[in-house]
Amino acid sequence: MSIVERLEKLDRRLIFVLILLAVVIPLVRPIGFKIEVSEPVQQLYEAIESLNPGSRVIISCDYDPSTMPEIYPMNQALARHCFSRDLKIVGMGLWPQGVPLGQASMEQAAEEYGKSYGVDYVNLGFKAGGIVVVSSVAENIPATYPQDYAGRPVSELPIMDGVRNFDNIELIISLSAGDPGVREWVMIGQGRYGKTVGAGVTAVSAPAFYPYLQAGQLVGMMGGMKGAAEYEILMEGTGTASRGMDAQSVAHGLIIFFILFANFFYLVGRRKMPWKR
Amino acid sequence: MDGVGRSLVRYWRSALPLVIVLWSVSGAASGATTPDTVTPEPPSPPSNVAAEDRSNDAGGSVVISWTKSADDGGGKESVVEYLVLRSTSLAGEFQQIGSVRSGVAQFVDQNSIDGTPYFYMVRASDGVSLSLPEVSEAASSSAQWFHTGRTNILVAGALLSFLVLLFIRKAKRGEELYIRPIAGLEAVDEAVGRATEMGKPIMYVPGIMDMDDIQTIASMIILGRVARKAAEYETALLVPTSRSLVMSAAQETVKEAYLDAGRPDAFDADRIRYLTDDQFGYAAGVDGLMLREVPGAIFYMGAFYAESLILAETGHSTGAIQIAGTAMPSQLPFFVTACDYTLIGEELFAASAYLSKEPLLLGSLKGQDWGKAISIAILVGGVILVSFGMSKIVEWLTTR
Amino acid sequence: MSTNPGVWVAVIMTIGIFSFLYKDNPLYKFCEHLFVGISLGYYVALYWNNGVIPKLYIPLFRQHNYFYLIPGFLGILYFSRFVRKYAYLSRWPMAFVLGAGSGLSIPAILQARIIAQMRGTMSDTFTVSYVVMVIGVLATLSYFFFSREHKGFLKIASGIGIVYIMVGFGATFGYTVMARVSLLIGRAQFLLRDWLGIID
Amino acid sequence: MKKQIPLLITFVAGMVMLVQYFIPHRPFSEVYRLFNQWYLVVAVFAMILGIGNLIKIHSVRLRRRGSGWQYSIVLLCSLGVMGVAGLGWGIERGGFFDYLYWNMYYPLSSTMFALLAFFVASASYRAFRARTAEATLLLASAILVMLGRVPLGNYLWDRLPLLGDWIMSYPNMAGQRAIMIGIALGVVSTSLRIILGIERTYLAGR
Repeated sequence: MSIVERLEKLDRRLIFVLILLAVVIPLVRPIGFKIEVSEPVQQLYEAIESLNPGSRVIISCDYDPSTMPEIYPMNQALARHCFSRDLKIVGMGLWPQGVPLGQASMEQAAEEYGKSYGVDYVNLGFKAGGIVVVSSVAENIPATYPQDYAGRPVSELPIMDGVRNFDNIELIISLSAGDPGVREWVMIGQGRYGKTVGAGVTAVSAPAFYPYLQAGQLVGMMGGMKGAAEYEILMEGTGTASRGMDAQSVAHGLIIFFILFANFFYLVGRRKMPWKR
Repeated sequence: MDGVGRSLVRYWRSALPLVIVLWSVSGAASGATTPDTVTPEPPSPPSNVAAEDRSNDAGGSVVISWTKSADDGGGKESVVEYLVLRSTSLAGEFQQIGSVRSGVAQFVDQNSIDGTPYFYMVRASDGVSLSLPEVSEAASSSAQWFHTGRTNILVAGALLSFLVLLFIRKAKRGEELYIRPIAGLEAVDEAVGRATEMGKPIMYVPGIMDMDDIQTIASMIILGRVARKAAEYETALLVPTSRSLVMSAAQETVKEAYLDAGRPDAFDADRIRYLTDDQFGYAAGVDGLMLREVPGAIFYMGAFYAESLILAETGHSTGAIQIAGTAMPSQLPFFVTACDYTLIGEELFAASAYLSKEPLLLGSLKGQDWGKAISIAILVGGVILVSFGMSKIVEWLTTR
Repeated sequence: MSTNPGVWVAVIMTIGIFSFLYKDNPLYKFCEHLFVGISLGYYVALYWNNGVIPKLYIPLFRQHNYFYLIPGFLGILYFSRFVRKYAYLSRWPMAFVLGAGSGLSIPAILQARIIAQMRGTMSDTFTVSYVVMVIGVLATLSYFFFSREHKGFLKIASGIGIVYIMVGFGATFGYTVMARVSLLIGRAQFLLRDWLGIID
Repeated sequence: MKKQIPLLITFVAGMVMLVQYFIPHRPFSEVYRLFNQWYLVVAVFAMILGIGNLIKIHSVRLRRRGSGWQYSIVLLCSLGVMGVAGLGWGIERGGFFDYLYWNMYYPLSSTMFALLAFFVASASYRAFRARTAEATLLLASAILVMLGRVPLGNYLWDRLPLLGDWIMSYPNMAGQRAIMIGIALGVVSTSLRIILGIERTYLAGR
């Protein structure tokens, strides 16, 4: 058996072990690469900085635990940022599984900044209906959400005093892992009602949202764990996302090596020893 | 408002601050002002208070805007909030309808009765004392019958609808609608031929979504073509599905294709199997099938998610020719690099319209094509105009 | 190492799923079905607490807003599909949902995904990047044009279009790899931090 | 009649939602708000139906002792426990339901997708080939973006992040925008056909 053939027959479990090591070793022994902040993340940060204290921000948790390593750190950083600027958070979710995630991140940040539920933040929970939920919230929030996620009437919560519709919301941020999510908030929230919309999305969907950024339909965007890490850096702290960046770097390096290495043999051996039989 | 009324308003507007001051001193106004507090000087008042109907809405809203107090973001920096008050007459009592934080110079009154004129008063507050008030001219809310900021959408929508309906009609009447040959379809035929030469079966993977997904429907149409070729070449065709409905649809399609090819006897329903609904369970099942049967050609047509690269990798390792087609943007890159040919997004739908000759599909495709052509024309024209400084078109494309 | 029983449960779940990497096995299948079952149970509880109670029970029985009987009745018709004779009634709610959703979407899509995109492509700042962008939008649009054979000018345009499509797919490829690696990092952080306690 | 009524419902619901975009006046504004609320109610039932279907599939598999019926027991039991926890004691944070969510649902769900990191790695070694000019271009752009987006790229060449950002903001954006316009045209024409009752595939079958 030639080298090329033997390399091709390599047990994939060996590759599994290599990628695991590429992730675990930098986590245990950090390298400390410097993290640069990209423009869309900076813009999102500034959109929050520019709000007046007391303004209400919708943070819509349109994701689930399967994408938590990417989006949950964004959720935490945003909640901390809002509370540090004395903004009020109206949490909700177009995905059913996002409700506990939004709640946990807000509770954590609230403890740190001494904020209380019902006054500085609320979690309205989940409603089925995707794009219609957005248009319904735009027209009438209390009719869409008569209760918060745990069944408390919203009329009893001070944060919702005088809140009727999108007129009382200054900024919307969708943390989105797919549909329904950013698309719906842009189409209805920004397009139809002229609200400012920002986004935190999984890396898988991030490239598709650059047209929205360029056309000004999104004020800013965090893409993937890297986007979350950048936001953590802007918040002058560190978090799970920035701690993961060394591992991300090494794993990328390994995968790029795999692609180049295998393609080198593919191109060299294509004529003499076809990769495919 | 007639001339007399206008001058009366002007008179009241100039006299009103005085009246209010007198009120405050006598303690008649809101409890926020007490004459002997530590801050002797209240913030300076906001100016240019204006109120007008919110345009293009269902009524019931008046927008009040003003120029910020000199002590907001400057001067003494003492303003904490602005109070907005409303009255139906200048002489009448003004009632507070809301407040906004300093730095904000706009408020929307969401509780106005259409047709009733209101006067709005805005006062700056430093938390202890209130500034002199400023009052707007009378404004009333109303509802509109047409949203003037959305004419462009109406035109675009009407045009696109017209084109789609026109072409569907033409197609139904049996007019020939030209669609360019899709390169991917030639690749499909070739792959079937190559598998036959190698004496290996063909595998067709229709994605993991159910029959209500348009990609699965398109996949079934292409399956018809593949099955026909397979029947002609007498090559075995395996179709593992992840939905029971897709399995029955696939069996129907393949049976019909074999009938068309004049080989109903060669049709074997057992080769079209339902594996499991679970995403990764299905991927593992198809992987196993690939390794056992070693197909010469593998087709991936339909809606794919994360399992795409598991399938494409195993397929690649068996040495089969692989042809993919999907409209899932996040999976397309993996298919492009792991397969020999890939139908990208709309090409999948175009291929199915081309094959089925279904008037609905053909007509819509044609209508959308015209939509694209018009978009290109507007883009080219717009880019040229704008670069010569004529930005009227940008304005026209702005929706409110 | 953690002494929290909850963490240990989570560790067993994690390892159970990862065992699929060795090969498909009963432990993985067990975990997979557990996952589907728990997520269904989650939906049941959430739809009840965030759906049925606030959207039906409260309007009907507390606020006595009997207008809600109409959508309530329409919704119940969904279940008619389990009775063969009345199965056709289940199309009514479907028809409402599809119709209303389509009606709401049409202008929103025209605005946000067509008109606003065209507007964003027009700019008076004339840079190399801008030219690259404009050519890209036009060329890619012409690649997906099916009414003419790709010959002559259209062939050049669609050829440029495929370059942009591939660069865009490359970006998606890179970002998707990034996303998958992030998910593994998340699990590794859980195992190393919450369970073994060797990182912070 | 069996077909006419659903077609009529679709038409009326679709037209009201569509027309209100252009006509803000009453009664359209009010019907629009009403339909929004109705939709949310009907959507609740649609979700319940989805759950019901899955429960049905697995109880049938269990009853008929179909392949892997033992796993259906696991599924139905875990569904029961989670459902009862949430219905009985609420979904408030800190409760038993929340405990199950964080210690079972969360690790299962996130590990399931973490598997993909391994598959991506092995596919990049075994399957991703520069077999055509297009695939070569794709891989080159992918490698630049993968390096540009992580700190390692910055370490290799300090302009790499800028190059990565440029690829994302111009060539990628342009291609994505054209694809977006194409897809949008397709969705609008499908929606239009549905409202006008030309597209009836959703009425077929079940």
